[in-house]
Amino acid sequence: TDVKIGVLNDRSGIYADIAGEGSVIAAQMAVEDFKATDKGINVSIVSADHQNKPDVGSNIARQWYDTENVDVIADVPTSSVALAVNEITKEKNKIFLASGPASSDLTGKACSPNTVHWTYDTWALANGTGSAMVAQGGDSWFFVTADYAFGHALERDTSAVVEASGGKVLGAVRHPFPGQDFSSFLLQAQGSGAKVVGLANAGGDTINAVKQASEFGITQGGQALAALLMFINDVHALGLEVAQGLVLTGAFYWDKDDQTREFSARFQERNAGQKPSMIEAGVYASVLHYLKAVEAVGDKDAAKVMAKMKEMPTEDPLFGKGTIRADGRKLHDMYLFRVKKPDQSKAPWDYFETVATIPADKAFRPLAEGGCSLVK
Amino acid sequence: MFELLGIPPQVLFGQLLLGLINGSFYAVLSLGLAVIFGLLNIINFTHGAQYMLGAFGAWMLLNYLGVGYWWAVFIVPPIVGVTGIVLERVLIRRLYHLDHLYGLLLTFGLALIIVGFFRQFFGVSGLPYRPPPLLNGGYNLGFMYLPNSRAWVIVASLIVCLATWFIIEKTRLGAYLRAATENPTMVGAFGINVPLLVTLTYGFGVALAGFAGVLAAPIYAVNPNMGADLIIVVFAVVVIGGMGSILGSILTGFGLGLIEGLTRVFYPEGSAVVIFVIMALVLLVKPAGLFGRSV
Amino acid sequence: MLRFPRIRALSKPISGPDMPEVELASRPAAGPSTRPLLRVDGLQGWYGQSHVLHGVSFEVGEGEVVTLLGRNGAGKTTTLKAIMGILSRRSGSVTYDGRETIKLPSRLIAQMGIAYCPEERAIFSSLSVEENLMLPPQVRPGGLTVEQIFELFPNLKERLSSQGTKLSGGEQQMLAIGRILRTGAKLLLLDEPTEGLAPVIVQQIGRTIARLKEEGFTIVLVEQNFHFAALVADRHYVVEQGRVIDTIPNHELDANIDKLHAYLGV
Amino acid sequence: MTTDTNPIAMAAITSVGAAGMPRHHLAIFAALFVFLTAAPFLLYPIFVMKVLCFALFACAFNLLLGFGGLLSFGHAAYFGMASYVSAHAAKVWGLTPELAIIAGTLVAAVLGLAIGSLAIRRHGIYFAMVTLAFAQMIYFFSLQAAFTGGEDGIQAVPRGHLFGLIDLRSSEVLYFFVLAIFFAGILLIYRIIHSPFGQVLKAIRENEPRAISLGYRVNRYKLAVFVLSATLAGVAGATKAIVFQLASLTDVYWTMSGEVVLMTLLGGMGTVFGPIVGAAVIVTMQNYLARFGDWVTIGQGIIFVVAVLSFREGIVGVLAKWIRKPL
Amino acid sequence: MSSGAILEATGLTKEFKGFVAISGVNLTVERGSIHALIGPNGAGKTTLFNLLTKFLQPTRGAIRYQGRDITRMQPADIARLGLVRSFQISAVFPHMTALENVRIALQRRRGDSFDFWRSEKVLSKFNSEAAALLADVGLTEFSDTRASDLSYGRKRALEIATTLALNPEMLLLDEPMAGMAQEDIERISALIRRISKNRTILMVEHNLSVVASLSNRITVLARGKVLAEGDYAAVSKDPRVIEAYIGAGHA
Ligand SMILES: Nc1ncnc2c1ncn2[C@@H]1O[C@H](COP(=O)(O)OP(=O)(O)OP(=O)(O)O)[C@@H](O)[C@H]1O
Ligand SMILES: Nc1ncnc2c1ncn2[C@@H]1O[C@H](COP(=O)(O)OP(=O)(O)OP(=O)(O)O)[C@@H](O)[C@H]1O
Ligand SMILES: [Mg+2]
Ligand SMILES: [Mg+2]
Repeated sequence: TDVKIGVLNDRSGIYADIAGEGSVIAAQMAVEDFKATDKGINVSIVSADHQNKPDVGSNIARQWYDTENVDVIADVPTSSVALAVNEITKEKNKIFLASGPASSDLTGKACSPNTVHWTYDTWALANGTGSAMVAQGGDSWFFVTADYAFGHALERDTSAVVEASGGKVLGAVRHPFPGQDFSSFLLQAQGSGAKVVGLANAGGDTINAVKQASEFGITQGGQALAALLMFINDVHALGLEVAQGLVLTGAFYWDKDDQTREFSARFQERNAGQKPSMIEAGVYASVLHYLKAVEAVGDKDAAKVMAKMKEMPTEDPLFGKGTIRADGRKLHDMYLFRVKKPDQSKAPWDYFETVATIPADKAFRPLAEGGCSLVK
Repeated sequence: MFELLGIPPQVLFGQLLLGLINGSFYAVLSLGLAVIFGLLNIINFTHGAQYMLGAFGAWMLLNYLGVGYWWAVFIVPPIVGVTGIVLERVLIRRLYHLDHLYGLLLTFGLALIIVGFFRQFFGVSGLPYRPPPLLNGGYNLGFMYLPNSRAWVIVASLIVCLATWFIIEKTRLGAYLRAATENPTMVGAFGINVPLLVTLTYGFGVALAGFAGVLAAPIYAVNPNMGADLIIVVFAVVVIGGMGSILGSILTGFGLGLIEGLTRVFYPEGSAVVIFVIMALVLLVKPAGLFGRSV
Repeated sequence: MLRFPRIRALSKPISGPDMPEVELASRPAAGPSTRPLLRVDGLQGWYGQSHVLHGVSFEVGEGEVVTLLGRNGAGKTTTLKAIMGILSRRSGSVTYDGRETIKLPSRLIAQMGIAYCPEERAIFSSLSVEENLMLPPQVRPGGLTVEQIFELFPNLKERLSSQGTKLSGGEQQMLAIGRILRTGAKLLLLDEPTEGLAPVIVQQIGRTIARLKEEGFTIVLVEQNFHFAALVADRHYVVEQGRVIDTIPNHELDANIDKLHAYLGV
Repeated sequence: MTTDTNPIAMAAITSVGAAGMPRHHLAIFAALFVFLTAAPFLLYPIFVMKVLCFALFACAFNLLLGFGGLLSFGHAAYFGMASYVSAHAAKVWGLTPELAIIAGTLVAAVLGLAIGSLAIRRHGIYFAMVTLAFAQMIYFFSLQAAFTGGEDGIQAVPRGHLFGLIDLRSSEVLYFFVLAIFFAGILLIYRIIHSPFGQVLKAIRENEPRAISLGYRVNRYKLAVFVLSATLAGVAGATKAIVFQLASLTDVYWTMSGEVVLMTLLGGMGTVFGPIVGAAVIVTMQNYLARFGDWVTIGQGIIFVVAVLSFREGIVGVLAKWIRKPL
Repeated sequence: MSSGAILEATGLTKEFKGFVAISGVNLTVERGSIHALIGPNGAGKTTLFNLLTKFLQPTRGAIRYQGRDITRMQPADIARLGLVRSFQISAVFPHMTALENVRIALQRRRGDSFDFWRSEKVLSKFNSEAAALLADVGLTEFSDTRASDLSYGRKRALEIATTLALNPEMLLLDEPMAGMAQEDIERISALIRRISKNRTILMVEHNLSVVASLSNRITVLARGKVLAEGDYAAVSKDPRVIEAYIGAGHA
């Protein structure tokens, strides 16, 4: 069987470093590690830049499905683009392996029988950081929130978790998106006296906010800084000096065990010295699982392959054992990381210490709560 | 303890101070734009990219050559200025006899190219720039904790703005510049090398952008996209101040920083639009901006 | 028939009652009596596509005052601009002090010692009177001092700090002339220095030009005001359609008055 | 921009043929029609529809810049807002596609009227800046208003049934609907340019004080062309929402305003057909070079620079100069 | 010649930031006359014109046209009342043909042309009239030439034709002869005389022979004030006029 995988992501914008060329490399590595050709599956990979614009992304997706016989689209960071690709994939009856996007709507009100949401989602981030932080004693929160739907959703979900876990939310300030200067918002957060300052934003906003938080001595002043969506590459960009003490939730860390280290070393060699982000890891694992399903079915028919993917437990070196739920949610453990102090870090990319592990069954939104139409 | 509109005064002072610091960036950047527009009649859309170059310049000096921040403050702006001079000599020079529109489009294109290359080679998550020891830490002013890095921004930009204003308004060189703005042909006929003056002015305006970039490096992430959105705001500042007006751009830069700072306290959601609202209002009432000479 | 005011008919003998009493230089023959300082030969000039100068030729000796006369649009201003190097396209030959300048940019021409006072005065509005006055750099020693300029134009002294263009028209004209005297330029190109000025100011300018001549300046004067030209000049060149079509020494002016009327379409 | 400094002014169309259109224009329209009718069978229809939407947008923009002499730096506001409204109307209100497009267009027209009546009082760069300021306000509104879906935009917009009858889910059927809109749009623009109104517009662009002294109330004309341009930009945006089944922030962001300037400039401003060519080139570049990441941006930058330095008349403008006929 | 004032300005003053360009000017233009405005450069003639046609707003004073107060009206509305001006620097629509230039003015008769849906063919009905006007100013052979390609004098002629196309009751001409060759001057003088039959004309002109031969009445302006007024014979002998304008030593 010939299989064509399209890796659609951001190759020029703010997510290019966490899910750009690296995701393509991850997909290639999955194909190689799977030894697809030996198994009679001919895999080709194409890639494109959606520039974080939903119309560009949906145009490419359509064109891939309609004219280039692409069978499966992988990655797609940026929720707006992912939601568009999600719709098109459903319409065209293909498969979407969503590793990049954050929106939990993909397995909620926008859920689709053709989509697997692999790595993480906003609910899992909010839940991980919110509940684990409260459990660690961070029971009063102040949010610095990007003023648009994504930020609002993160703030809302995390607030709910914090309150459910017995903490309380002291307040929130909405900053314009994108922002560059966060000093006055951070000052307001500082003034609130909250134990945890939650950054409900992403990308450059988070990076700048963290940088300036260190400048204003937020963490030194005894407040904890929790980034609700952050990647290891962001920490790399910030440097430990600035990022130390920051708390964040993730699905993958390269230094977790021997298998992840082995993969990451190979990946790093091919990706200009960068360790894999959780998204790239998710691309690897999801492609691998897809290929296994194709092999098992012996055909690439979307419905059959999807059924197989959901039926078969997942197993890969990066996420270990897991399952895919009826709504398309891939379940695995999530982790609460804290960024190390510079003197604790022994090597480049030695950035995280694991504070808590959130078991797979607790890490993601319960099936019934998502409002997915596939769930009866 | 009295309160203003439900905000304790120390918080308000703190926010005003932060606004002023932000305004420092606006002032230095819009000053560069105003100088360039004043003499060359070019709306320099590359300014954001040149600001970014300043930050990257500081980063490269530190990471490739081990040259620290304090040296960078003096070395980088001239280097960025020289890149501007090259652009002016090779490309921009050909557009002086044309409508503003073309200068704007050319520099817009240049900005795309420069930013594109930096994104290609440095990625977009940004690079860390470690501030020098002197800028770490800060003062407790009572009403707020003022990081040294911010205090330095305000001092440095005030010095640069005042120096620029002084040079342009009070010196002989400044008189040449102002005269050449009005009538370059006549100034040339007095024996003054106007093309050189123009080139140096562009270089100087660009160097100001580079300087702002160096100031920004320890504060904001060093990122190829750092100038892209800022530039639109800075344009608004220049237009509000009155295109080409030196004093106008400085005062408006600081002033709008303050107003933006206040908005962040009272209506944070609106802080990104407030400058545009002000721009629309100002232009409808004062067509040439607050300090602009009416045409 | 009267044509007015730019070209004044010459219906009376030259010396009008309202004209200043100036020591006029000895009247030379056609062509410079002294060492030629400026030589213009076959000068051509264009504005964009339109060809305006078609071969202007004339000569000015050191210390002489000559005028260019001609109708509106004859190319007088353009000739001065071409000499000064601020006409974008020009060809032919202009030598100053024996050096060819046709290919030089205007700033180098200025630095050789030529200064131009334009028709429209070009006072800078963003500069104060003082800044305007001090603006042109000195190109060589020997220019007038500021004190000497104030002596010539006392009005300026009182208004040093006001904005350049706030001056009255006459004062602006004084400023425009004054500022090039400081530079040490030996050859002055004055384009209609009397235009739009009240007669009393015209008289003052006339006295000034005579003084400058005494001080050894060489002057090319474009003038519509014929009366005035006759009082100060050694020689008149008649420009028509971008050429010099005739030369009239000042002392032969009376004899040639009808011819001149014809040239000027009076 | 003011007219006398505008180096690319349209040449007068002197010989008007029997059909009210010079013969070579008639021929170009016919060729365009034939080509576009065949296009969905030769090219990827969605791609062609994208080109058509942007071409109409660029033509609408060019009506204002090239023929009205007004450089708006905020045309994304009308394009994007119309696309939101049309998407919302189709998805939430369940309107048929033509009604959804009309709804979007109307909103763009009203917006154009509101912003235009303030902006036209300013000239040149200040006009551009006022339009930009308002467009930024619209952008922030779109980012925050509930109905736009913020970052996610309005997704999964149904294409619906045209007039409640014809199913538009097939891309080919949709294509001809879009083609009809496109042609209606550019023919209307062509007619506007060559109407008595267009003549006055041209006169204003060429010499505003003179037009005033002849008794024309120029601000009303400027406002009228501003509103027309905004409305047509709205048609393009509203249609795009139906085609792509989504409306997003991209369409209201200032870079979109910049892109439409690029398309118009590249194709040839003040020409009838230039913006169509410009839009086709840019959209093709974005589409087919998408995999090259940043090199697309760099390439666009280079096009800007080269176009400004060496062919300011734009592609069609240069052609027109060669054949010595206005295009 | 019907008489009575058609245009009356009283106490007209214009200040530019501390500079008084026009100060307390009273001007009455008789219906049907050709009235000339002369004065040295910078006397305020163009400024006065701009005030009368509302391109500038007077600081003080009132303007009445046909008995109506027009002091606060907009320039386009003034033109609509039949008071039309030409410009000192030539004002044509450069990229339109001569015919189209004139037609733009004729088109005004249709009222406001907001009919963007109509073909410009509806304008062809004005072609013959436009051609006739071009013939009047001697531009017949240039009717398809773009205005920018016309020589300076012909541009002026075109401007006059365009102005006449509005069939104004009163014409304000700012230096109509400036830059014209002698033969053009004579032709335009004849034209002005001809069209003045049932119109009122106010013109600024530096060419004294034209002023002498055409005008019924002359107002001399100097330093923003009326220096003298009367017919040519009277004005040209006024010593103040000779001093401020004509100059001593001239007849
Ligand atoms: N900037 C210009 N562009 C094109 N043509 C010009 C320009 N300036 C002058 N001309 C033309 O060049 C010719 C000569 O002009 P010039 O100014 O030299 O005349 P002049 O003799 O100084 O006349 P005047 O007495 O009016 O000052 C005229 O026909 C004029 O129309
Ligand atoms: N916008 C303005 N701002 C300031 N001063 C002005 C303005 N317009 C004109 N003036 C001044 O008003 C005076 C009268 O100018 P105006 O143009 O009316 O003169 P004019 O009589 O038409 O002269 P000319 O014969 O040269 O055309 C001049 O001194 C001029 O400098
Ligand atoms: Mg002249
Ligand atoms: Mg005048």
